[in-house]
Parts: sequence; structure tokens; C-alpha cells
Amino acid sequence: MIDLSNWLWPGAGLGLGDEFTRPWWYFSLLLWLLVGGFSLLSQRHDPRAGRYWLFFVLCFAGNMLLIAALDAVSFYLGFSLLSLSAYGLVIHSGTAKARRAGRLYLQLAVLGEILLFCGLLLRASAAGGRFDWHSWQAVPLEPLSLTLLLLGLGLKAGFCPLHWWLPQAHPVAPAPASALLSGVMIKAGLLGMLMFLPATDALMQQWAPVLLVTGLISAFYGVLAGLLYTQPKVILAYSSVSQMGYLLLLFALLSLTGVAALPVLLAYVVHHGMAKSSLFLYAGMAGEAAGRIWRQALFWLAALSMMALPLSSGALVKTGLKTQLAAANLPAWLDIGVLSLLLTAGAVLTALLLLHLAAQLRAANNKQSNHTVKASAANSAGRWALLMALVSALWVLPWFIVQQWQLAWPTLAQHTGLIWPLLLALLLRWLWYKFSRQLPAHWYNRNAPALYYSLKLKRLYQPVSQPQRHWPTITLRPLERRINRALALPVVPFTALVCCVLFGVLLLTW
Amino acid sequence: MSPFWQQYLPLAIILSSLLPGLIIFTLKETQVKLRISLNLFGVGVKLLLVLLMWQAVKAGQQFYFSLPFLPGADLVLQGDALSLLFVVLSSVLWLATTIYAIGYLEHSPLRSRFFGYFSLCVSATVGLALAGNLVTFLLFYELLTLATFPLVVHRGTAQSLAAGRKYLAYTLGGGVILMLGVALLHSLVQSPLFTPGGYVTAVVSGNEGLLKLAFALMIAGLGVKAALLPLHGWLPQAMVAPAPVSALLHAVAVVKAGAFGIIRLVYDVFGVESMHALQLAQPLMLLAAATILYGSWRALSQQDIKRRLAYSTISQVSYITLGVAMLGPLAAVGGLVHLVHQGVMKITLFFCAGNFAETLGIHKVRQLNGVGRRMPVTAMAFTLGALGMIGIPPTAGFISKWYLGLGAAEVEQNWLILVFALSGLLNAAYFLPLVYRMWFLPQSMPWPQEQQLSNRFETHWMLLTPAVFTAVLLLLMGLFASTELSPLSWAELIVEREFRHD
Amino acid sequence: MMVLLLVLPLVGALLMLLWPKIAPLLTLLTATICSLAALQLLLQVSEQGSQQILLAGWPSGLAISLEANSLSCLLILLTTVLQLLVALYAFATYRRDKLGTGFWPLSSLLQLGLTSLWLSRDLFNLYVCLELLGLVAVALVSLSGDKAIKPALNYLLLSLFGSLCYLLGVAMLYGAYGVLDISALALQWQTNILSTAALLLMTLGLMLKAALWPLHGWLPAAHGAAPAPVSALLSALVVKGPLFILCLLWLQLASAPQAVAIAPLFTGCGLAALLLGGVSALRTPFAKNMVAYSTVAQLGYAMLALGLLLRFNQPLFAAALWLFVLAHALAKAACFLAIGEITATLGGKRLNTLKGASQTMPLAMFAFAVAGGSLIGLPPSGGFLAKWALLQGLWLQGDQLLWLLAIVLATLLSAAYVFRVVVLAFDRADPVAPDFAPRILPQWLALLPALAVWAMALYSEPLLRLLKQEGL
Amino acid sequence: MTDLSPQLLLYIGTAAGLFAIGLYGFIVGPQTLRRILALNIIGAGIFMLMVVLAYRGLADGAADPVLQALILTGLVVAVSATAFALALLARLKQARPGQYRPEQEPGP
Repeated sequence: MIDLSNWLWPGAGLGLGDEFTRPWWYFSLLLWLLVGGFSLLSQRHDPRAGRYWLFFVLCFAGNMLLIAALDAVSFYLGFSLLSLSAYGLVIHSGTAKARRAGRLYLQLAVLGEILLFCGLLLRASAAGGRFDWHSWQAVPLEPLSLTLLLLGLGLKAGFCPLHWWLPQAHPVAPAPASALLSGVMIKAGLLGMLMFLPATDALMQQWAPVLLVTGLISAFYGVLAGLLYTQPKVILAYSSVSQMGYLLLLFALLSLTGVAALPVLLAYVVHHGMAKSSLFLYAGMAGEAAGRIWRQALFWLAALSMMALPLSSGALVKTGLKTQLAAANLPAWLDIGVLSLLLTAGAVLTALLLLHLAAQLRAANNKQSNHTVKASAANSAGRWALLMALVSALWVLPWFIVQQWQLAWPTLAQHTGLIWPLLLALLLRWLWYKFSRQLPAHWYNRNAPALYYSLKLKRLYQPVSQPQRHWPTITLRPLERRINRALALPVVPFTALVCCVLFGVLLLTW
Repeated sequence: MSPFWQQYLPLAIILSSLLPGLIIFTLKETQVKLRISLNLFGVGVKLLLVLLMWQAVKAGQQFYFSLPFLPGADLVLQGDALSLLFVVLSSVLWLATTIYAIGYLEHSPLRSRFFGYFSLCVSATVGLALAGNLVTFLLFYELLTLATFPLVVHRGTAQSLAAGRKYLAYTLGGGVILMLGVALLHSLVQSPLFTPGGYVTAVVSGNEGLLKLAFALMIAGLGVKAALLPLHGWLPQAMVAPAPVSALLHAVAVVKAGAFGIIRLVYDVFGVESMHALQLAQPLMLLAAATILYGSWRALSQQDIKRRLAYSTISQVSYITLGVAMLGPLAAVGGLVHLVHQGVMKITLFFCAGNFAETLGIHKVRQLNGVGRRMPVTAMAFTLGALGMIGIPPTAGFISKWYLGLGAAEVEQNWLILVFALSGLLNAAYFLPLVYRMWFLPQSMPWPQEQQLSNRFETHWMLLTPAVFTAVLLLLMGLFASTELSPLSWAELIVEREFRHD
Repeated sequence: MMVLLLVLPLVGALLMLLWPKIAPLLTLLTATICSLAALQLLLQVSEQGSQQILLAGWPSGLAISLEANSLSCLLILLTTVLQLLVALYAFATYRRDKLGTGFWPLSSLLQLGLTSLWLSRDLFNLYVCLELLGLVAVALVSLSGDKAIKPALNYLLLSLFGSLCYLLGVAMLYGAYGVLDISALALQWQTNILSTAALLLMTLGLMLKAALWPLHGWLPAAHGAAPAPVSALLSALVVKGPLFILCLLWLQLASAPQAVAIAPLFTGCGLAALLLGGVSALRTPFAKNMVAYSTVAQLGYAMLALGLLLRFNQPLFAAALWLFVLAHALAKAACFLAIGEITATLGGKRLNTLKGASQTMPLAMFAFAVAGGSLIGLPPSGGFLAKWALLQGLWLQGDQLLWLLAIVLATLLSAAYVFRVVVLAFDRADPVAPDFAPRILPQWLALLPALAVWAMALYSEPLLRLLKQEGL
Repeated sequence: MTDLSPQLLLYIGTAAGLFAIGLYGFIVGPQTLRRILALNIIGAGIFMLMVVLAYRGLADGAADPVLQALILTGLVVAVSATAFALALLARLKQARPGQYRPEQEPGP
């Protein structure tokens, strides 16, 4: 732990004190390094590589800083560094679409910053001017600051009602950047929630069921919306919305089960981070995988893990989730049976979405294979090797976490319980093809209304002109002329007359 | 330190810029070297003296110098912690501005006159900071107006003359109203030294109406320079002045003088107790909050860079007023530290805007496209300044907003946090597009008026260094806020002394 | 000492008439000696209290009696010093400006008239001084040549008319009481219609001569047409003479009810002078007329202070009154000299001539601006002291918001007309080229009184104390 | 204040009449020369008043010497002033022969 309170603001410190920030930090570092290595290869011919690396490094620094922060202000520093620098990654390609998405991203990021700032202020004030986590977690939350913090951090985390920017911004960034955005950066919001909103807080426990339901909605919404898009990266982005919903659900469970859900949450974060990064990276170079079965296998490994194929990390976290839910101390209006049914349905939908993704990837390949950039063989091989490393990490790492936290391994029954949603999804998908039902074309790839409002907002805050009050111009000059002419009297008699009149008046009025 | 020194040090600090200024007036245009060395000599001496004083004040010494003037109100120069905050700010920024101005005006006419008035202006500012009572303050306040006016109209064009006229109309009007207020207060309690905790407490009962009137008059007078809401009209127009002058107006001298006066008025004349007793804080707070939002809102639509910055100043300076008006220790720290931080940030922005104008002829927002590639260092400095204005950590702006926000929460005025949030959003809305244009858009048209000012750097080094210096300063002040040298700890010291009196 | 102060200018003037060649040097000499003598007298008086002498050994009542209190001494010092300064200025410029040889003896006579006026405490002596002052002043105005004859003639006619009014008043009072000495008269003063009418007559005559609003019509033309040094003397000193007598009359002679009854006239006229004079100064297109109208406006302050003094009997107003007189004298001398120098060099009498003057004649412009600062009342100038005293008095009286507002307005107006010139001077785009190379010495001479009026601030405390006590 | 005899009152009335005539002439008279003359008439009125006052109710019937001294002084002043005014008028006529008309002044 590094104490910086004599240098920076009071209470500033960096360190990996917690038992979950440490794995979080190492996991993030690993992911950043892997993707960084990937970027070294993929951005080699990028004309704007300098800018890319600048923002990449800033994001990296911000992300690491916020995880290692021991006090709220350091966290906020890292958080804003991350948020703002990510803008550079989002609009890296410079296309109109990217700029549009970037604008939306930035608007919401700044809004989130400010909300978070207000929340922090209220909390800091409540904590008597101390900034470290421990003193904050000891002070009970109040509804206003809780709302502000949830909104501010939620805008980063990107679960359902606060997800607007996510499906726009993630797809337009370069593949490694999207991988990081979805893989680690949106987790920063979640980490913030973990830090700022202690599970044991009374108010938090009251609100947890609501968050739980929100998470579920988000999980479903992400998938359903994703099914309506055909660009692979958009689908992946919506999948992130859905997965963040699960994470929010887990976060809510923390308050309902005590801290037992924490390792599961951590494992889920690692799992989703790795899987989503792999998928984004793959989506970025899917063209090179055409006709190469091993490369496609990497996709399937990652996708299946996300679909919670038994023995995969996905299976691990999904069973963990179910176990925790079962153990949770739910309020009466939340029926556990319905919830687990919904979870199962969610698993089916997730699998469906990934199958949809696979299909779209193939279609995209067929369209794009003609005009993919020809990279050198060594470059390409290096990238695929890194992807492979990532995928293997995905399959291996969560088990370490389970081991470290001594969680129960999924039982055989649970494994089989995970199989059939997968099969059901396959069946549905097959049926879909079989009957070649297509939704009307205009249902697909609709522009998000958020973009429209973003433009409206932009016009609002960048007005070309504002109403100006125009004072009526009064020209007194003619009046002055008239007065001058009227007063152009001969001086001597006039003055003498005034003198006499004054005398008379004064004497009479005495 | 001997008593002799102690007495004359405040005077020497003023003279260190006044005398070179007066000598510079007499120089010929061709005596460039002599003029520059005189100028820099003055800056150097002043910084040295200020350093001496800073150390002594930190150790708890007081400086006092007086001349007989009006009955009951001598001309007093006094060095206490609060005055030193302002003195240090203006001397350090004067250094940067002097270098900048030398580079900026390298080939323009009437430089002797310019630098003469420039030095006078700084002398008046420092005198105002060191003023020990209201009458002395009033004196330097008016002198500042006079010394600044020739700078505002320096270009001598119809536009700058119009701006000068407006500037005078506002500031002289404010000066008269301030004089009225000071005279009223003087007739009630004389004009003793500024004392922490104020000196009107004894006469509050029975004189509520008059005291309120005096306060309103003085706030109106100071509000002109501090650009409080209905009195801000001169500031956006005065931006036609050359960039160093804008820097002076917005960061070093004029606007700050108003804000500083409000701080003095609230803490050292009326004092927290009387402010509460007279219920003066709430209206001031409302006024400041309205100014903050209004300034930001008006800044949105300004297409001229310096004009946009000017509206931003209107908004930002009211943070200081707001911090003061909240009457809580944390808010006071925020307000005081913002006095410094805002100065450094705004001067950076003006330096950069001046660089763009001087090197490339850029005046409008839309001409900024792609400047980041042509002038990366300046654009970087500008970006830092802009981020600071929005209040993004780790810049200095964040620190002051943080303390202001904490102060608002401390005195349970949560609506002010909303004001800060809104203003932050608006700040982002008018600064980020500039940053965006600089870095992320390609150059869309040829530079309006490009000049090759340097072969090695993107512009003349004398224009570049001050901007970089202040940009680094604002970053350092934000990063190392807890160190002993930071304005934050100095502000805490002041507040501790101000609030400890009882 | 007092006798020396009177005799020296008289003898000097006579000698100047005899040997016109040495007139300039002689003027300088007498002015210098008189300044030193005035200083000496001031010191003496401030040490030993006011002094009184009777000329030529006649008994009291018949002899011409002179009384020097510290206010008179201050005014004498002011007169002699300004005289010296203006003489220096004239000496530096008289060849260039073709100042008539008449200037030197006339200015000495002017000094004589003023000095004797400050010292006299006798109604008829005051009349003689007034008459002398008026005639000399008109003669000085007419030095300017043909264009000045008309204003000079107007000035003369009105001045004579004013003197006659005053004389009638004096005659009435003498007829009623049989004494002319003011202190003796005050002892047997009765409040009746005759004394009121006499007072009113004298007041109106004096107001006419002092160009107090609304009887100021002759002043702008006369002061505007006169040569610069003459305008400086006229505006700075000559109009103050009648004002001094006016104060004597109302403060020492008039009974309290009379004083209170007349107060609204003075305050009202003062207010009107401030505002209308200010507006006129702001709008007039001629440079020297602007300064002249400013005199009309500034005299309004004195009148306002006099009116308030009569009404409230607050010593602060007396201090304000005389501070205004002193500050205005110095500042106005500087203004006229500076403007005169600039217009002479740049060639033209319209305000537009001053375009770019800050560049071509920075020193003179600076002098004008500094003097203007005092006219506005910026601290720490003499004008500020006066205004401060006035404000203090008003705040102490309480509930005088109307006057305060008026003062604010008047200050802003004066700021407007001063800075109208300054802004023009900073117009670099289209400067007026000088007809010949600007000369430095006259500009410095214009600057001196301007600096002096700011230096008044350093002596504010003794000044305020003195004027509060001795403000008649 | 001493009482005035009817005779004296008559003189005083005459003096007042002179004053009034002079005043009227001064205000109305369109020509400067007439104004100068009117001033002299006013002066005459005042001097007459003073002469009368010199004889006011003094016991021995002698005139008040002070007032007479004053009148003398006043007369000297008046004569010199008139001379000066006439000289000025002459110069004015010289400078602008035939251009004489009622004066026109600029501005308020």
C-alpha cells in the first residue's frame, strides 16, 4: 500500500488491500496486456497509431488506478481518466458513425461523471471529510446519494436502463478497443458499485430486490435487442448489456446473501471479461478465419463458454449464480421458482444470441472476405496466438478463483441442468432455419433513438445563436438639437432676466 | 527579520513593479533590451520579496505599513495570509504574463506605454491585495481601473475603444457605488484594519438597515469587477484587448480584484457572525449561483474563442463568490483555492487562445479544426485548462470544485451541488467541443493568417513557455494538493486563521 | 507679510507697464516671492492664530482692515502658486502663442485682486476687489484677439451688472446698519425684509460673477475663448472669489432662519449645475468649452456643499466646500493648461483634435487624465477627499439618499466627460498629426498641478482639520 | 434702523426708478452700447441711493463721510469700467465692421 496523503489530497492511497481487488487487478492487468499485445500487431498499419496508443495507455492507467485506489477520490481520478480516454478509442476510426457514437458516449460519460461527483460529495460530507473506503462503508447510505452513485456508476456499467451508449460505442471502436471496453472497462462501474455501496448497508438491502429485477430485465433486454441486429459487433455489445444485467443481479444478491456471492461475482467478471474480449477480437478478424477450422474453433470455445457448456467457466458461474439465488433471502414478492425459471430462459436466450452471432459472422465473412486487409502471415499468426491464449485463460482462470475461495464445484446434476437450455436453443435455431421465418426487414438494425436525442442535445448545447435582447435604440440627437436651438438665447439679457426673476421669486416666497 | 524590513516590505513589493513601470514610460521604443531587463528585474525582485514575506507570514508574522490619510482611515498596507494568497498569485502569473507579452507584442508599436501600464496594473493589484482597510482597498481598486483602461484600448481600434468605454462605464460606476458603500460603513464604524471575524459585529444591533445597504452597495461595486450577474456586460466585450491583457483582466488582476474584495468584505469586514445576523449570505449565494449558470449558458453559443472564455470567466469567478457566501470553512477553502486555481487555468486558456490567434490567425471556434496537429503543445495546454475548468481530476479545477461541493454539503445547501453539477455539465458542453475540434477533426480550411514565428517550435518560445508553465502548474496544483506549497494548504491556513478568531 | 503680498504685485504690475521687456521675468519674480511669503504667512497663522491688520494707521471702522485666518492663507498660497505656475507656462509659450504683452501686468493685478479679496472682511472692500477682478479678467480674456472680444464684452457686461447688484445690496445694508465690516455687521444683524433683500441682491450678483448655475451662461464662451493660461487662472481662481464672498455673507452675516431658508436655492442650483453642466460638458464639441462646462459643473459641488452646510451646520460640509475649491482650482488649472497645450500643438479647437493625443502628447494627456481623476473624485486625489467629506456628512445626517444619488450621477457624468477625452486620445487608428514638435516643458507644467492635487491626499488630515474649524 | 423722512423717501424712489429704467434697458436693449449706458444708469441709481443714505437721520445733518468716500470710489470704478467696455466695443466694431447683430451663442 502506498500512502499518498501527504502529497495528493488528504487520505489518498493506492494498494491492493482487499481480497477481491487483488484478483480483479491481476485479471485486468492480464487482459490489458494480452489485448495490448494484440493491438501491437493489429494497429501496426494504423495511420493514427500514435493517438490510439495514447488513449490506450491513458485508459490502462485509469483502469489500474481505479482498481488499486484506496480512497474515493483516487477512484474518481482513475474513473474519469478511463471514461474520458475511452472516448479517444471509441471514435478512433473517425467515421461519421464512430463520431456519432462517440458523441453519445461522451455526453453520457460526462453526465455520469457529474452524477458520480455529486454522489461522492454527499458521501464525503456524510463521512466527515474522510475519503477512504472503510470510513465510507461505515456510514449508512441515504436515498439521494445512493441514487446519484447508482446512476453515475451505472452509466459506465451499462446495464439496461442506462445502456444507451454501449451498443453504439462498442461496435465502432477498433476490435481490441472494443474488447477492452466490453471486457474490463464497463466493469469499472461495477467495481465502483461494490466499493461505494456496501452490501451490508440497510438501505442497500432494501433496494437490492429492485436492482435484482433490473438486472433480470437487462439480461433479457440485451439478448432480445441483440437478436434484432446483424452486425456481429453490435450483437456482442448487446450481449454485454445482457451480461451486465446478470452481474447486476449478482451484485444485488450480495446484499441479499451476505458476502457469499462475492467470489461468484468475481468469477463472473473474469469469465465475462475474457469471453467477451475473445469474441470481440475474433469478430474483428473473422475474415481471416474463413475456411480455417482451428481459428473458428477458438470462436466456438469462447462462445460455448458463454453459453455455459458444462465444464466451461460459463457453467461454473451460472451454477454459482443459481446457487446464490437459491440461498438468497428474497422478499416475498420475488418467487424463487419463477426466478430460476427466468434464469433458465435467460440461458436459452443467451445461447440463441450467440448462435445468431455465429450465423451473422459467417454471413459477414462471406460478404467481406474479398476485401479484408492482407496482413503479413507472421502478424496474423501472432494475433491468433494471442487470441488462443485469451481463450485458454478463459477456460482456466475461473477455476483458480473457485479454488482460491473454496467454492463448491458444480455437481453433475447441475451440469446436466445446464445442457438442456443449450439443446433447446439449438432446437429453436434449427426450427427457425427450417421454417425460414424472417421478421420484417425493417425490424432489423434499427437506429437507436438515443442517437437522435444525442443530436438534439448537441444542438441544444451548441446553439448557433441564443436569443439576444435588443434594446430599442433611442437617438437623442434630434431632441438635443431642438433643445440647443431653443436655448440659443442671447446670453446677456437672458442671464440678467433670470437674475431679476430669481430675485423676485425669492423675495416673494421668503 | 528586522522591524524595519517588516514595516517597509509591503511597500517595497508594490514599488518593485511600480518603479520599473514608471521608468518604462520614459523609455524610447527602440530601447527594447533595457525595457525587457527592467521588466524582468522588477518581476524578479517582486518574487523575491514575496517569497520573503510568504515565509514570514507562514511563521505567523504580520506586516504593517501606514500613512496618514483620512481621519479614521489611514492608508494601510498589511501582509496577512489572505493578502499573500493573492499577492503570490498575481506575482507568479505576472511573471508568466510578462514573458508572454514580450513575445506577443514583439513587433507592435507603443510597447513602452503598454508595459508601463502593465506594471502599473500589477502594482495596483498587489496594492489591493495588501490593502489593510477598506479605504486603502478602495484607492487601489480605482487605480486598478485606471491602469487597466489603457491596456484594454491598447489596439486603438474602434472596437477596442468601444470596449474601453464600456469597461470604464461599468468599472467607474462600480467604483462610485463602492465608494458610497465604504463611506456609509465609515460613517458607522470608521475603517479599522481588516480583522478576521469582521469589525461590524459591535454595531449590528440598531443599524441593520444601514449595514445591509452598505453591504449591498459594496457588493454591487465589487460585483462589477467580479462580473456578477447584472454587472458582467463589460467582460465579454473587453476580450478585444490583446491576449496578455485578457489574461490580466481575467486571471491576474481585475476580475480577481472584485472576487478578492468580496472575500475581504465577507470575512474581514462583516465576518461570519454578522453575515448570519444580517442574513446577507443567502441573497449573495443566489446571485452567485445565478451568475454561474447564466455565464455558462451564454458561453455555449459564443463562436469567438475569447468571447467564450470570457463568459466562462463570468461563471467561474462566481464560484469564488459562492464559496465565500456559503460561510462554511470547507466552502471558504474551496472559494479561496479557486481564486488561485481559476487564475492559473484561465490564464492558460487565454495564453493558448492568444497563441492560436497570433500564430495561425484563429479567432473563431470553427477555425480550430485540426489545430492539435499543427500546434500540439499549445493544444495540449488548452486541453488541460479546459479539463480543469470542467473539474476533471487531477487538474486544479477538480480540487476547488471538490471543496466547494463539500462546503455546500457541510452547510446543508444541497441545491448548490445541483448548481455545481449543472455548471459542470455546461462547462463540458462548451469546452469539450473545442477540444474535440482541436484533436479529432481534420483541418478543414487553410489557417486564416499563418505566421512562421519560430523554426524550432510551433510558435515563438516566449508565447509557448508561459502557456506550458501555467498548464503544468495547474496540473501540479491539482496533483500535489496536499503538499505544503500548494494553494490548498495555504487556503486551509487562511481559513483556519479566519475561523479561529472566536 | 500681508502688506508685502499686496504691494509686491501692485508694484510689479506698474513696473511691468513701464518696462514691458522685463515683464515676464518680473512676473516670475513677484510670483515666486509672493509664494514664499504666502507660505510663510500660512505657517505663521497656523502657529499664532489668525492675524488682523489695519492699513495706514486709521482707526478701526475707517481703515481698510485685513484679516488672515488659515483659510485665507491657504487660498493665498493657492493663488500665488498657481500664479507662478501659470506664469511659468506663459513664459514657456508666450512667443509661440502670441500672448499679448498685456498678460503680465494683468496677471499681477489679478493676483493683487485675489489676494486682497481673500484678506478683506469689509463689504465695500470686497466690492472693489470684485470689480478689479472682473475688469482684469475681462481684459485677460480679450487678449486672445478678435474672436474673444464678443465673449469678453458679454462677460464684462454681466460682471458689471453683478457688481452693481452687489453694490446695491451693500448700500442697503450700510443704510440700515451703518457699518461695513462683516464681523461688526454680524453683531447687529436683524432678520427683516430689508436685510433679506440686500442679501439676496448680493447673492445674485455674486452668483452671476461666480458663474453659478443658472447664471453661468457667459462662462463657457469666455473661458473657452481666452488663451490657455488665462483660462486656467480664470477657472481656477477668479470664479472662486465671488464664491468666497458668498460664503462669508451666508455663514457669517445671515441669521440662522435666513440661512436655512436659502439652503434649498443653493442645493437645488448646485444639483442642477452638476447635472446640466455635466451633460453640457459631455456634449459640447469644443475642447476648451468642455473644460469650461466642467467648471460650471464642479462649482455645483461647492454650491451643494454650501447649501448643505447652511441647512445642517455640519462642519464636514465646510471642509467639503473648501476642499472642492482647492482641488478644483489645481485640477482645472492642469486641465486647461493640458488641453490648451494639446490644442495649440495639434491645431484645432474641436474635441476631435485630441484624437490620438495619448500617442503624440502623452505627458499632456496624462496631465489631463490625472487632473480629470480629481474632478471625478478618484482616490486618493483632492477631489476624492472633498467628495469623501461630503459623503461622510451626508451619511452622518442620515436619510439623504436623494443627494447621494445625485452625487453618484454627477460623478458618473464627470467620469463620462473626462473619459470621453481620454478615449479619444487613445484612438490610435486615426491620430491627428501635430503641427510642430510637441514641447516638453509646458506639458510638465500642466502636469504639476495635477500631481499636486493628488498629493493633497497626503496632507488630508491637517487639511480636513483646518477646514473643518476655519470653514468660516 | 433709522427712520427716513418723506423727502428722503422721494429720493430713494427716484433712485429706484433710475435703477429700474437701467435694468429695463439692460435687459431689453438690443445694442451693446445701450447696455453699457443702461449699466451707467443703474450705477447712477445706486449712487443716488447712497448719496441719499448719507443724509439719513444723522443728528447734525452732516453727510456720512464714509458713504461719500464709497461713492467716490464707486464712481472711479464705474468710469473706468465704462471706458473699458467702450474700448472693447470699439474693437469689436473694428474687427467685424457692419456685422453687428444680436449675439448668437452655441449650446446650453
